[in-house]
Amino acid sequence: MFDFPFKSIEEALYMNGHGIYVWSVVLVVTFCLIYAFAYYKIKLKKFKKKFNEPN
Amino acid sequence: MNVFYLEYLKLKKKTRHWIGPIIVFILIMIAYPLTVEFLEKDLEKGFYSLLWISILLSMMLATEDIFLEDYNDGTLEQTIISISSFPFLIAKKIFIYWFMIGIPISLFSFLFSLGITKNLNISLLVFPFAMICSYIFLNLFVFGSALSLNKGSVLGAIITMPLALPVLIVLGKGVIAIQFGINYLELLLLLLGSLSIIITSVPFIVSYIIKAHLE
Amino acid sequence: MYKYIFYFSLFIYIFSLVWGVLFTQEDFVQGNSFRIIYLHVPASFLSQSIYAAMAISSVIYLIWRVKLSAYLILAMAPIGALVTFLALFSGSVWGIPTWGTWWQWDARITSTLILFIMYLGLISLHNSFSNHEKADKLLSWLVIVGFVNIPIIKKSVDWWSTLHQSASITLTDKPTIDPSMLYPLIGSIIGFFGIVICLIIISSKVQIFKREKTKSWIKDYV
Amino acid sequence: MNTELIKAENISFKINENRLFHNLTFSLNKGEALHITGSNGSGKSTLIRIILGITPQSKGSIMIINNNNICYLGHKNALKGYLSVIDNLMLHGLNNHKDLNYYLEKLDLIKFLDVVVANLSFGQQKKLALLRVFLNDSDLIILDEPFVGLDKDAHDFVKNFLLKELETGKAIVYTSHIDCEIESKVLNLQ
Repeated sequence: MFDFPFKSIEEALYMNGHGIYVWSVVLVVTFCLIYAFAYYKIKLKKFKKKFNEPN
Repeated sequence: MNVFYLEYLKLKKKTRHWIGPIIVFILIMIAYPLTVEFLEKDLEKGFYSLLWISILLSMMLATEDIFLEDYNDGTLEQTIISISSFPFLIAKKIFIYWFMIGIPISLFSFLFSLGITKNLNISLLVFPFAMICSYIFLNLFVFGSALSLNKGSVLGAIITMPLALPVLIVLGKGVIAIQFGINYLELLLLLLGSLSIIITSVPFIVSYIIKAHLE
Repeated sequence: MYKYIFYFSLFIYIFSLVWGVLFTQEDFVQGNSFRIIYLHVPASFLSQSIYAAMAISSVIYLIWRVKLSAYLILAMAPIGALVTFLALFSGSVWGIPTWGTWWQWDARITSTLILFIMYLGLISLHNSFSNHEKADKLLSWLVIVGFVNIPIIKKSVDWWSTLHQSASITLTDKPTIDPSMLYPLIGSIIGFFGIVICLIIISSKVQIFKREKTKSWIKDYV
Repeated sequence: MNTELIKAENISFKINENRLFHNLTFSLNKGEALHITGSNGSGKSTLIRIILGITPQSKGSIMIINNNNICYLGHKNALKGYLSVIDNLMLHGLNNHKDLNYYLEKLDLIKFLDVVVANLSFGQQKKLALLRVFLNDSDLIILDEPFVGLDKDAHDFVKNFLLKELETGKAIVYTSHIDCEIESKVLNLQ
């Protein structure tokens, strides 16, 4: 079930020419998810700061 | 006072909002043959899709600030407190817009269709389709412009465009049906049915939305 | 609780992605590009589920006036837009090697695009009303209208022929793909689902802070 | 016969968790004028809109006798800039009123009948909007900042007109920063 079909890392990156599609999607998805988490985390932090500051 | 007459007067004086959409429609129609090389066959192919989309666009232009002006100068508040049936007023207003903008555009689409396809039969059948779809689009965009009353018309267009898409698809089907002479009546009736639902529901929805905006 | 969900789903997602992308056999027909499935299917699956969840919470808001469900709608809309964008993007990238085109006007793709536009519209709509409660109400109605409109668009575009393959996994039929490809797919769906739920939890927290900042209990909450 | 036109009990208003006013109680009888004062943003206009029924109050009850018979002039004057004066009067159904010429002459507007409203000065537009108040026959007159932008003569004219209306048993609600000595009740929103 876990068989590595590629001979080397380079081949895994290249994937017979399809690598660019696969890896670009992987990159974009990761970037978007990280961005979303960071965005909301920062916003949340700002709110919490605002509540703690004046008192 | 006769609301029809007043709305007519207002629209007539606002030349930009009355003639503007019609002129844009005509300009698109004139520009179309220039973009294709003058081959009769190619002209016919894309003509109707362009026709429906330009009707859509000019209706969007027409309703851009159907309520904005009344909202800005305070007329909406006055009408809400003085008039007993606000939805009815909105329905009348939409009808006036259709009468002043939608019908001329339908007539022009008949003329352009005749000019490009040289087929009187098809063009005569396209005319009722144009009349109905312009009224539907008008209602939908009135809904959109009411939603985005203080935010500009783009927001309203974003929200109402998805609602207009099924109508566009039916229109596309309709033209094919006319060209092959099959069951176009069904599609016309389908459009008429949805129009009747839209005509009766949109004024109430819009009046609710406007009241929410004024609060 | 949130932390457990987050780390658990993150682990599952990364594990099944690595498994799917690197440790499965090449697809017979599509070659290596099929590996996008592990990113595309969870996103497109969730893009519709989030809208359905929004519709459910709008119904709850309209019937029982639960404030929290209104906040949930607002919290879910941007995330739904993001997920839909991911589905569209991965789908069109996948389309280049397999169909030879990055865009095709068929029922699923078109309705997903409309879904994306509707998410954008819903996000921007809420700001245009000064009274937030009225805006919540209108927004919920619009979500429901959109929920009805999506199947209509899908059906009407379906009248044309379609390129898109039918769903690989359905609840009723036996799966049509090989188990070695199926398990990482299920894993990635579960993992992505958990991650999106975590995102929704944070963004609804932000919404609650935004809307309830004057309440006294929120200070204790901080 | 009941002379009470407005009866408000414990009205509160709050929008998006911002409280504007709390537990206001007042009533208005025929022949009385209610002056609503308060600093900017204290909710004067909102209170007027609650009385008009455009904005619902958050709490409390407000009762208005004869809801449809109100003459209202807000700070937006409901005039169409691209129409002439006479067309604007027609929009409000006033072009055939029997007292129209008298008031037009008093307010120096008679010369401008065919002028497009956008070309009038701010004060003239205000006067034109006030014409609607002068020519009305409703029992309750509600004015939001009626004296802004008026010259001395027009100010006195409006004041005298309102006093005369009060004598005939009408009731007036208005907001204003300046004192104009017609009020019989003052409601101060902090």
